[in-house]
Amino acid sequence: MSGSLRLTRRPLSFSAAGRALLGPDLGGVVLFAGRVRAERSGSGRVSALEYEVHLGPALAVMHRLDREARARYGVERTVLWHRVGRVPAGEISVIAGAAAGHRAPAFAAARFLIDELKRTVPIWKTERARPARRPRRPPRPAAARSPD
Amino acid sequence: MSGSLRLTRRPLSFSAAGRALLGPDLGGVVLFAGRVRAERSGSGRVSALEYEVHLGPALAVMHRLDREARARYGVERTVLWHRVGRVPAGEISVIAGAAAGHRAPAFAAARFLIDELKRTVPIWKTERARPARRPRRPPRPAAARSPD
Amino acid sequence: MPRPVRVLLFATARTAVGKSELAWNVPPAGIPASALAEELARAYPKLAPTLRVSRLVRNGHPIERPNLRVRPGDEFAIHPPYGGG
Amino acid sequence: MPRPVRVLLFATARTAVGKSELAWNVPPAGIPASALAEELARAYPKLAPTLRVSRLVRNGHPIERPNLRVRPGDEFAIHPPYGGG
Repeated sequence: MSGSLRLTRRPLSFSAAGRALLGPDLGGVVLFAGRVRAERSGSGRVSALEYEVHLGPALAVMHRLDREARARYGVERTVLWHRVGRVPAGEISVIAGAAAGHRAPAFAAARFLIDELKRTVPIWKTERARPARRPRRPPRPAAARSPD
Repeated sequence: MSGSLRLTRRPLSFSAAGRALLGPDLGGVVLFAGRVRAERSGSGRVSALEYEVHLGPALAVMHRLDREARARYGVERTVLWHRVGRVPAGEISVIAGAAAGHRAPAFAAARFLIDELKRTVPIWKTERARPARRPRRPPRPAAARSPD
Repeated sequence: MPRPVRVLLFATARTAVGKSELAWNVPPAGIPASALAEELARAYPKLAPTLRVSRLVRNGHPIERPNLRVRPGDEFAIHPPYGGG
Repeated sequence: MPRPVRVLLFATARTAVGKSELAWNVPPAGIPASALAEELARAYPKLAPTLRVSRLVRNGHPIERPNLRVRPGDEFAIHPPYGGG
Protein backbone atom coordinates (compact mmCIF):
# COMPACT_ATOMS: atom_id res chain seq x y z
CA MET A 1 0.00 0.00 0.00
CA SER A 2 1.77 3.10 -1.23
CA GLY A 3 -1.11 5.52 -1.30
CA SER A 4 -1.70 7.76 1.69
CA LEU A 5 -5.33 8.80 2.13
CA ARG A 6 -6.53 11.16 4.80
CA LEU A 7 -9.68 13.00 5.82
CA THR A 8 -8.69 14.91 8.87
CA ARG A 9 -9.51 17.92 11.01
CA ARG A 10 -5.82 18.61 11.53
CA PRO A 11 -3.77 21.06 9.44
CA LEU A 12 -2.15 19.68 6.32
CA SER A 13 1.44 20.44 5.47
CA PHE A 14 3.67 20.28 2.44
CA SER A 15 6.48 18.84 4.49
CA ALA A 16 4.39 15.92 5.77
CA ALA A 17 3.20 15.22 2.24
CA GLY A 18 6.78 15.36 0.98
CA ARG A 19 7.82 12.81 3.60
CA ALA A 20 4.96 10.51 2.57
CA LEU A 21 6.36 10.56 -0.97
CA LEU A 22 9.93 9.54 -0.14
CA GLY A 23 11.47 6.53 -1.82
CA PRO A 24 14.97 5.65 -3.03
CA ASP A 25 14.08 5.68 -6.73
CA LEU A 26 11.52 8.47 -6.65
CA GLY A 27 13.29 11.37 -8.33
CA GLY A 28 10.20 13.34 -9.33
CA VAL A 29 7.70 14.59 -6.76
CA VAL A 30 4.69 16.81 -7.51
CA LEU A 31 2.46 18.30 -4.85
CA PHE A 32 -0.71 20.18 -5.52
CA ALA A 33 -2.20 22.10 -2.60
CA GLY A 34 -5.47 23.94 -2.53
CA ARG A 35 -5.52 26.82 -0.09
CA VAL A 36 -8.59 28.64 1.20
CA ARG A 37 -8.71 32.00 -0.54
CA ALA A 38 -9.65 35.16 1.29
CA GLU A 39 -12.08 36.10 -1.47
CA ARG A 40 -14.56 38.87 -1.43
CA SER A 41 -18.05 37.46 -0.94
CA GLY A 42 -21.47 38.93 -0.20
CA SER A 43 -20.81 39.39 3.49
CA GLY A 44 -17.21 40.60 3.29
CA ARG A 45 -14.00 38.64 3.01
CA VAL A 46 -14.19 34.88 3.38
CA SER A 47 -12.47 34.07 6.63
CA ALA A 48 -12.84 30.30 6.41
CA LEU A 49 -14.43 27.43 4.57
CA GLU A 50 -16.29 24.71 6.34
CA TYR A 51 -15.86 21.29 4.73
CA GLU A 52 -18.34 18.45 5.17
CA VAL A 53 -17.68 14.92 4.06
CA HIS A 54 -19.64 11.69 3.76
CA LEU A 55 -16.90 9.65 5.26
CA GLY A 56 -17.41 6.06 4.09
CA PRO A 57 -18.13 6.81 0.45
CA ALA A 58 -15.46 9.51 0.37
CA LEU A 59 -12.73 7.12 1.51
CA ALA A 60 -14.00 4.45 -0.88
CA VAL A 61 -13.77 6.82 -3.85
CA MET A 62 -10.38 8.13 -2.74
CA HIS A 63 -9.06 4.56 -2.57
CA ARG A 64 -10.31 3.95 -6.09
CA LEU A 65 -8.73 7.16 -7.40
CA ASP A 66 -5.47 6.28 -5.76
CA ARG A 67 -5.37 2.80 -7.29
CA GLU A 68 -6.32 4.23 -10.65
CA ALA A 69 -3.63 6.94 -10.55
CA ARG A 70 -0.95 4.40 -9.75
CA ALA A 71 -2.12 1.98 -12.43
CA ARG A 72 -2.53 4.63 -15.13
CA TYR A 73 0.62 6.64 -14.61
CA GLY A 74 2.96 4.15 -12.98
CA VAL A 75 3.60 6.40 -10.02
CA GLU A 76 4.84 4.57 -6.95
CA ARG A 77 3.58 6.75 -4.15
CA THR A 78 0.64 9.07 -3.85
CA VAL A 79 -1.00 11.27 -1.27
CA LEU A 80 -4.60 12.41 -1.29
CA TRP A 81 -5.42 14.37 1.82
CA HIS A 82 -8.40 16.56 2.53
CA ARG A 83 -9.14 18.57 5.60
CA VAL A 84 -12.65 18.61 7.04
CA GLY A 85 -14.41 21.04 9.35
CA ARG A 86 -13.41 24.68 9.48
CA VAL A 87 -10.33 25.70 7.48
CA PRO A 88 -9.23 29.32 7.92
CA ALA A 89 -8.30 31.43 4.90
CA GLY A 90 -4.69 30.86 3.90
CA GLU A 91 -4.55 27.29 5.17
CA ILE A 92 -4.36 24.17 3.04
CA SER A 93 -7.64 22.33 2.44
CA VAL A 94 -6.38 19.62 0.12
CA ILE A 95 -3.11 18.05 -1.01
CA ALA A 96 -2.81 15.75 -4.01
CA GLY A 97 0.65 14.45 -4.73
CA ALA A 98 2.58 11.78 -6.54
CA ALA A 99 6.13 10.53 -6.80
CA ALA A 100 7.76 8.58 -9.59
CA GLY A 101 11.16 8.01 -11.13
CA HIS A 102 10.65 10.99 -13.41
CA ARG A 103 8.56 14.10 -13.55
CA ALA A 104 6.04 13.50 -16.32
CA PRO A 105 4.05 10.76 -14.57
CA ALA A 106 4.22 12.59 -11.26
CA PHE A 107 2.69 15.72 -12.84
CA ALA A 108 0.01 13.69 -14.62
CA ALA A 109 -0.96 11.69 -11.54
CA ALA A 110 -1.18 14.70 -9.23
CA ARG A 111 -3.36 16.50 -11.75
CA PHE A 112 -5.59 13.43 -12.16
CA LEU A 113 -6.00 13.04 -8.40
CA ILE A 114 -7.07 16.62 -7.74
CA ASP A 115 -9.33 16.82 -10.80
CA GLU A 116 -11.09 13.57 -9.92
CA LEU A 117 -11.31 14.36 -6.23
CA LYS A 118 -13.20 17.56 -7.00
CA ARG A 119 -15.49 15.75 -9.40
CA THR A 120 -16.23 12.52 -7.58
CA VAL A 121 -15.50 12.64 -3.85
CA PRO A 122 -18.47 13.53 -1.58
CA ILE A 123 -17.02 16.63 0.06
CA TRP A 124 -18.76 20.00 0.23
CA LYS A 125 -17.71 23.45 1.30
CA THR A 126 -19.62 26.33 2.81
CA GLU A 127 -18.24 29.86 3.04
CA ARG A 128 -17.88 31.42 6.43
CA ALA A 129 -17.58 35.19 6.43
CA ARG A 130 -15.52 37.03 9.00
CA PRO A 131 -17.13 37.01 12.42
CA ALA A 132 -19.40 33.99 12.72
CA ARG A 133 -22.70 35.77 13.39
CA ARG A 134 -24.21 33.05 15.49
CA PRO A 135 -22.20 30.46 17.36
CA ARG A 136 -23.36 27.46 15.39
CA ARG A 137 -22.12 23.94 15.75
CA PRO A 138 -20.21 22.72 12.71
CA PRO A 139 -22.06 19.97 10.85
CA ARG A 140 -20.07 17.16 12.40
CA PRO A 141 -18.16 15.85 9.39
CA ALA A 142 -16.86 12.52 10.45
CA ALA A 143 -13.08 12.71 10.32
CA ALA A 144 -10.69 9.87 9.96
CA ARG A 145 -7.21 9.03 8.93
CA SER A 146 -6.75 5.94 6.90
CA PRO A 147 -3.78 3.66 7.46
CA ASP A 148 -0.92 4.90 5.35
CA MET B 1 9.04 40.98 -7.60
CA SER B 2 7.07 37.82 -6.84
CA GLY B 3 9.52 35.25 -8.08
CA SER B 4 11.89 33.61 -5.62
CA LEU B 5 15.16 32.45 -7.18
CA ARG B 6 17.87 30.61 -5.29
CA LEU B 7 21.11 28.84 -5.97
CA THR B 8 22.22 27.62 -2.61
CA ARG B 9 24.31 25.04 -0.79
CA ARG B 10 21.68 24.70 1.90
CA PRO B 11 18.95 22.03 1.93
CA LEU B 12 15.71 22.87 0.13
CA SER B 13 12.37 22.18 1.72
CA PHE B 14 8.79 21.88 0.58
CA SER B 15 7.59 23.88 3.56
CA ALA B 16 9.84 26.86 2.77
CA ALA B 17 8.71 26.76 -0.85
CA GLY B 18 5.07 26.61 0.27
CA ARG B 19 5.61 29.69 2.42
CA ALA B 20 7.18 31.54 -0.50
CA LEU B 21 3.99 30.89 -2.47
CA LEU B 22 1.51 32.27 0.05
CA GLY B 23 -0.94 34.95 -0.99
CA PRO B 24 -4.53 35.82 -0.09
CA ASP B 25 -5.95 34.96 -3.51
CA LEU B 26 -3.63 32.11 -4.36
CA GLY B 27 -5.86 29.06 -4.08
CA GLY B 28 -3.81 26.73 -6.27
CA VAL B 29 -0.21 25.85 -5.46
CA VAL B 30 1.95 23.37 -7.35
CA LEU B 31 5.41 22.30 -6.25
CA PHE B 32 7.71 20.10 -8.23
CA ALA B 33 10.73 18.71 -6.43
CA GLY B 34 13.55 16.70 -7.90
CA ARG B 35 15.21 14.38 -5.44
CA VAL B 36 18.55 12.66 -5.85
CA ARG B 37 17.86 9.02 -6.61
CA ALA B 38 19.90 6.23 -5.07
CA GLU B 39 20.35 4.65 -8.48
CA ARG B 40 22.58 1.78 -9.35
CA SER B 41 25.58 3.01 -11.30
CA GLY B 42 28.90 1.53 -12.43
CA SER B 43 30.51 1.83 -9.03
CA GLY B 44 27.59 0.82 -6.83
CA ARG B 45 24.69 2.91 -5.58
CA VAL B 46 24.81 6.63 -6.13
CA SER B 47 25.22 8.18 -2.73
CA ALA B 48 25.15 11.80 -3.87
CA LEU B 49 25.19 14.12 -6.83
CA GLU B 50 27.56 17.03 -7.06
CA TYR B 51 26.04 20.06 -8.77
CA GLU B 52 28.14 22.77 -10.45
CA VAL B 53 26.72 26.03 -11.65
CA HIS B 54 27.93 29.00 -13.67
CA LEU B 55 26.43 31.47 -11.29
CA GLY B 56 25.92 34.71 -13.21
CA PRO B 57 24.47 33.22 -16.39
CA ALA B 58 22.41 30.74 -14.33
CA LEU B 59 20.71 33.49 -12.33
CA ALA B 60 20.15 35.53 -15.48
CA VAL B 61 18.40 32.62 -17.21
CA MET B 62 16.38 31.80 -14.09
CA HIS B 63 15.18 35.40 -13.91
CA ARG B 64 14.10 35.20 -17.53
CA LEU B 65 12.27 31.90 -17.00
CA ASP B 66 10.51 33.33 -13.99
CA ARG B 67 9.32 36.41 -15.84
CA GLU B 68 8.23 34.28 -18.76
CA ALA B 69 6.28 31.84 -16.57
CA ARG B 70 4.40 34.65 -14.88
CA ALA B 71 3.64 36.40 -18.17
CA ARG B 72 2.59 33.24 -20.00
CA TYR B 73 0.46 31.60 -17.35
CA GLY B 74 -0.65 34.51 -15.21
CA VAL B 75 0.70 32.95 -12.03
CA GLU B 76 1.37 35.43 -9.28
CA ARG B 77 4.14 33.78 -7.36
CA THR B 78 6.86 31.39 -8.37
CA VAL B 79 9.84 29.65 -6.84
CA LEU B 80 12.81 28.29 -8.72
CA TRP B 81 15.42 26.95 -6.36
CA HIS B 82 18.40 24.74 -7.11
CA ARG B 83 20.90 23.36 -4.73
CA VAL B 84 24.60 23.36 -5.63
CA GLY B 85 27.51 21.35 -4.32
CA ARG B 86 27.04 17.87 -2.91
CA VAL B 87 23.43 16.68 -2.51
CA PRO B 88 23.04 13.30 -0.78
CA ALA B 89 20.66 10.70 -2.19
CA GLY B 90 17.11 11.29 -1.00
CA GLU B 91 17.50 15.03 -0.65
CA ILE B 92 15.92 17.67 -2.85
CA SER B 93 18.11 19.13 -5.58
CA VAL B 94 15.54 21.42 -7.21
CA ILE B 95 12.14 22.93 -6.53
CA ALA B 96 10.00 24.62 -9.16
CA GLY B 97 6.67 25.95 -7.98
CA ALA B 98 3.90 28.34 -8.82
CA ALA B 99 0.78 29.73 -7.20
CA ALA B 100 -2.30 31.18 -8.85
CA GLY B 101 -5.98 31.62 -8.19
CA HIS B 102 -6.70 28.23 -9.69
CA ARG B 103 -4.88 25.03 -10.39
CA ALA B 104 -4.49 24.90 -14.17
CA PRO B 105 -2.04 27.80 -14.51
CA ALA B 106 -0.13 26.68 -11.42
CA PHE B 107 0.41 23.22 -12.93
CA ALA B 108 1.40 24.67 -16.29
CA ALA B 109 3.84 27.19 -14.84
CA ALA B 110 5.57 24.68 -12.53
CA ARG B 111 5.98 22.30 -15.44
CA PHE B 112 7.36 25.05 -17.66
CA LEU B 113 9.85 26.16 -15.02
CA ILE B 114 11.34 22.73 -14.41
CA ASP B 115 11.40 21.76 -18.10
CA GLU B 116 13.12 24.99 -19.08
CA LEU B 117 15.50 24.94 -16.12
CA LYS B 118 16.79 21.55 -17.19
CA ARG B 119 17.13 22.67 -20.78
CA THR B 120 18.60 26.15 -20.45
CA VAL B 121 20.19 26.84 -17.05
CA PRO B 122 23.97 26.22 -16.82
CA ILE B 123 23.96 23.61 -14.06
CA TRP B 124 25.69 20.25 -14.26
CA LYS B 125 25.69 17.16 -12.11
CA THR B 126 28.31 14.53 -11.45
CA GLU B 127 27.56 11.21 -9.76
CA ARG B 128 29.34 10.41 -6.55
CA ALA B 129 29.34 6.75 -5.64
CA ARG B 130 29.31 5.65 -2.04
CA PRO B 131 32.68 6.06 -0.33
CA ALA B 132 34.53 8.91 -1.99
CA ARG B 133 37.71 7.07 -3.04
CA ARG B 134 39.96 10.07 -2.81
CA PRO B 135 39.27 13.06 -0.67
CA ARG B 136 38.88 15.55 -3.49
CA ARG B 137 37.82 19.14 -3.19
CA PRO B 138 34.41 19.82 -4.66
CA PRO B 139 34.59 21.95 -7.82
CA ARG B 140 33.73 25.20 -6.04
CA PRO B 141 30.36 26.01 -7.61
CA ALA B 142 29.75 29.62 -6.68
CA ALA B 143 26.63 29.67 -4.54
CA ALA B 144 24.31 32.54 -3.93
CA ARG B 145 20.85 33.39 -2.90
CA SER B 146 19.10 36.04 -4.88
CA PRO B 147 16.88 38.59 -3.19
CA ASP B 148 13.38 37.19 -2.96
CA MET C 1 -41.33 -2.41 15.27
CA PRO C 2 -39.65 -1.16 12.07
CA ARG C 3 -36.41 0.71 12.27
CA PRO C 4 -36.34 4.03 10.42
CA VAL C 5 -34.15 4.90 7.48
CA ARG C 6 -31.23 7.09 8.49
CA VAL C 7 -31.31 10.04 6.08
CA LEU C 8 -28.03 11.98 5.76
CA LEU C 9 -28.18 15.55 4.49
CA PHE C 10 -25.16 17.47 3.25
CA ALA C 11 -24.48 21.04 2.15
CA THR C 12 -27.56 22.62 0.50
CA ALA C 13 -29.69 19.60 1.49
CA ARG C 14 -28.69 20.14 5.10
CA THR C 15 -29.47 23.84 4.88
CA ALA C 16 -32.88 23.17 3.29
CA VAL C 17 -33.91 20.77 6.03
CA GLY C 18 -32.16 22.56 8.86
CA LYS C 19 -30.39 19.48 10.17
CA SER C 20 -27.77 17.02 8.99
CA GLU C 21 -29.66 13.84 9.76
CA LEU C 22 -33.28 12.55 9.88
CA ALA C 23 -34.90 9.32 11.00
CA TRP C 24 -37.53 8.46 8.38
CA ASN C 25 -40.06 5.68 8.73
CA VAL C 26 -40.65 3.39 5.77
CA PRO C 27 -42.75 0.22 5.42
CA PRO C 28 -41.06 -3.05 6.43
CA ALA C 29 -40.69 -4.00 2.75
CA GLY C 30 -39.03 -0.64 1.99
CA ILE C 31 -39.89 1.82 -0.75
CA PRO C 32 -38.28 2.80 -4.03
CA ALA C 33 -35.55 5.41 -3.69
CA SER C 34 -37.45 7.80 -5.95
CA ALA C 35 -40.56 7.52 -3.76
CA LEU C 36 -38.54 8.22 -0.63
CA ALA C 37 -37.04 11.30 -2.30
CA GLU C 38 -40.56 12.49 -3.17
CA GLU C 39 -41.75 12.01 0.40
CA LEU C 40 -38.82 14.08 1.64
CA ALA C 41 -39.48 16.83 -0.91
CA ARG C 42 -43.11 17.00 0.20
CA ALA C 43 -42.12 17.23 3.85
CA TYR C 44 -39.35 19.78 3.17
CA PRO C 45 -40.31 21.82 0.10
CA LYS C 46 -37.01 23.74 0.16
CA LEU C 47 -35.28 20.42 -0.44
CA ALA C 48 -36.88 19.93 -3.87
CA PRO C 49 -34.47 22.02 -5.98
CA THR C 50 -31.46 20.38 -4.36
CA LEU C 51 -32.92 16.91 -4.90
CA ARG C 52 -33.18 17.55 -8.63
CA VAL C 53 -29.40 17.99 -8.93
CA SER C 54 -28.32 15.51 -6.27
CA ARG C 55 -27.07 11.97 -6.33
CA LEU C 56 -28.87 9.51 -4.05
CA VAL C 57 -26.73 7.06 -2.13
CA ARG C 58 -27.84 3.94 -0.28
CA ASN C 59 -25.52 2.39 2.26
CA GLY C 60 -22.57 4.19 0.73
CA HIS C 61 -23.31 3.18 -2.87
CA PRO C 62 -24.70 5.56 -5.50
CA ILE C 63 -28.20 4.54 -6.54
CA GLU C 64 -28.32 3.85 -10.26
CA ARG C 65 -31.96 2.62 -10.64
CA PRO C 66 -34.65 4.90 -9.15
CA ASN C 67 -36.78 1.87 -8.21
CA LEU C 68 -34.06 0.44 -5.95
CA ARG C 69 -35.73 -0.20 -2.61
CA VAL C 70 -34.64 1.55 0.57
CA ARG C 71 -35.43 -0.58 3.60
CA PRO C 72 -35.68 -0.02 7.34
CA GLY C 73 -32.25 0.37 8.84
CA ASP C 74 -30.67 1.55 5.58
CA GLU C 75 -28.62 4.72 5.31
CA PHE C 76 -29.92 7.04 2.60
CA ALA C 77 -27.79 10.02 1.70
CA ILE C 78 -28.50 13.03 -0.48
CA HIS C 79 -25.36 14.22 -2.26
CA PRO C 80 -25.60 17.68 -3.80
CA PRO C 81 -22.92 18.43 -6.42
CA TYR C 82 -19.49 17.92 -4.89
CA GLY C 83 -17.31 20.80 -3.87
CA GLY C 84 -14.12 19.48 -2.38
CA GLY C 85 -10.71 21.00 -2.96
CA MET D 1 51.43 43.57 -20.18
CA PRO D 2 48.27 41.83 -21.47
CA ARG D 3 45.86 40.29 -19.01
CA PRO D 4 44.94 36.69 -19.74
CA VAL D 5 41.46 35.42 -20.58
CA ARG D 6 39.83 33.67 -17.65
CA VAL D 7 38.64 30.30 -18.99
CA LEU D 8 35.95 28.55 -16.92
CA LEU D 9 35.55 24.81 -17.30
CA PHE D 10 32.50 22.89 -16.13
CA ALA D 11 31.53 19.22 -15.87
CA THR D 12 33.16 17.15 -18.64
CA ALA D 13 35.26 20.15 -19.72
CA ARG D 14 36.59 20.41 -16.18
CA THR D 15 37.35 16.69 -16.09
CA ALA D 16 39.12 16.80 -19.46
CA VAL D 17 41.43 19.62 -18.40
CA GLY D 18 41.77 18.57 -14.78
CA LYS D 19 40.91 21.96 -13.35
CA SER D 20 37.96 24.29 -13.26
CA GLU D 21 39.72 27.42 -14.40
CA LEU D 22 42.62 28.46 -16.64
CA ALA D 23 44.38 31.72 -17.37
CA TRP D 24 44.96 31.88 -21.17
CA ASN D 25 47.03 34.48 -22.91
CA VAL D 26 45.67 36.10 -26.05
CA PRO D 27 46.97 38.99 -28.19
CA PRO D 28 45.99 42.48 -27.07
CA ALA D 29 43.47 42.70 -29.95
CA GLY D 30 41.87 39.43 -28.89
CA ILE D 31 41.16 36.38 -31.06
CA PRO D 32 37.97 34.88 -32.48
CA ALA D 33 36.11 32.57 -30.10
CA SER D 34 36.49 29.65 -32.50
CA ALA D 35 40.26 30.18 -32.64
CA LEU D 36 40.47 30.26 -28.85
CA ALA D 37 38.51 26.99 -28.68
CA GLU D 38 40.91 25.44 -31.19
CA GLU D 39 43.94 26.52 -29.16
CA LEU D 40 42.43 24.96 -26.06
CA ALA D 41 41.63 21.72 -27.91
CA ARG D 42 45.22 21.50 -29.09
CA ALA D 43 46.58 22.09 -25.60
CA TYR D 44 44.11 19.64 -24.03
CA PRO D 45 43.22 16.97 -26.60
CA LYS D 46 40.71 15.34 -24.22
CA LEU D 47 38.73 18.57 -24.35
CA ALA D 48 38.00 18.28 -28.07
CA PRO D 49 34.94 15.96 -27.89
CA THR D 50 33.35 18.10 -25.21
CA LEU D 51 33.98 21.28 -27.18
CA ARG D 52 32.08 19.88 -30.15
CA VAL D 53 28.85 19.66 -28.07
CA SER D 54 29.37 22.69 -25.85
CA ARG D 55 28.10 26.24 -25.88
CA LEU D 56 30.73 28.95 -25.63
CA VAL D 57 29.98 31.88 -23.37
CA ARG D 58 31.76 35.22 -23.20
CA ASN D 59 31.26 37.41 -20.14
CA GLY D 60 28.08 35.55 -19.29
CA HIS D 61 26.51 35.75 -22.75
CA PRO D 62 26.27 32.82 -25.16
CA ILE D 63 28.42 33.36 -28.21
CA GLU D 64 26.31 33.27 -31.36
CA ARG D 65 28.97 34.16 -34.00
CA PRO D 66 32.17 32.05 -33.95
CA ASN D 67 34.25 35.05 -35.04
CA LEU D 68 33.27 37.09 -31.99
CA ARG D 69 36.52 38.29 -30.47
CA VAL D 70 37.60 37.28 -27.01
CA ARG D 71 39.90 39.92 -25.52
CA PRO D 72 42.33 40.10 -22.61
CA GLY D 73 40.44 40.23 -19.33
CA ASP D 74 37.32 38.54 -20.72
CA GLU D 75 35.71 35.53 -19.09
CA PHE D 76 35.34 32.64 -21.52
CA ALA D 77 33.24 29.67 -20.36
CA ILE D 78 32.75 26.25 -21.89
CA HIS D 79 29.22 24.94 -21.23
CA PRO D 80 28.74 21.23 -21.88
CA PRO D 81 25.08 20.15 -22.24
CA TYR D 82 23.18 21.20 -19.14
CA GLY D 83 22.17 18.72 -16.47
CA GLY D 84 20.34 20.51 -13.70
CA GLY D 85 17.36 19.14 -11.87
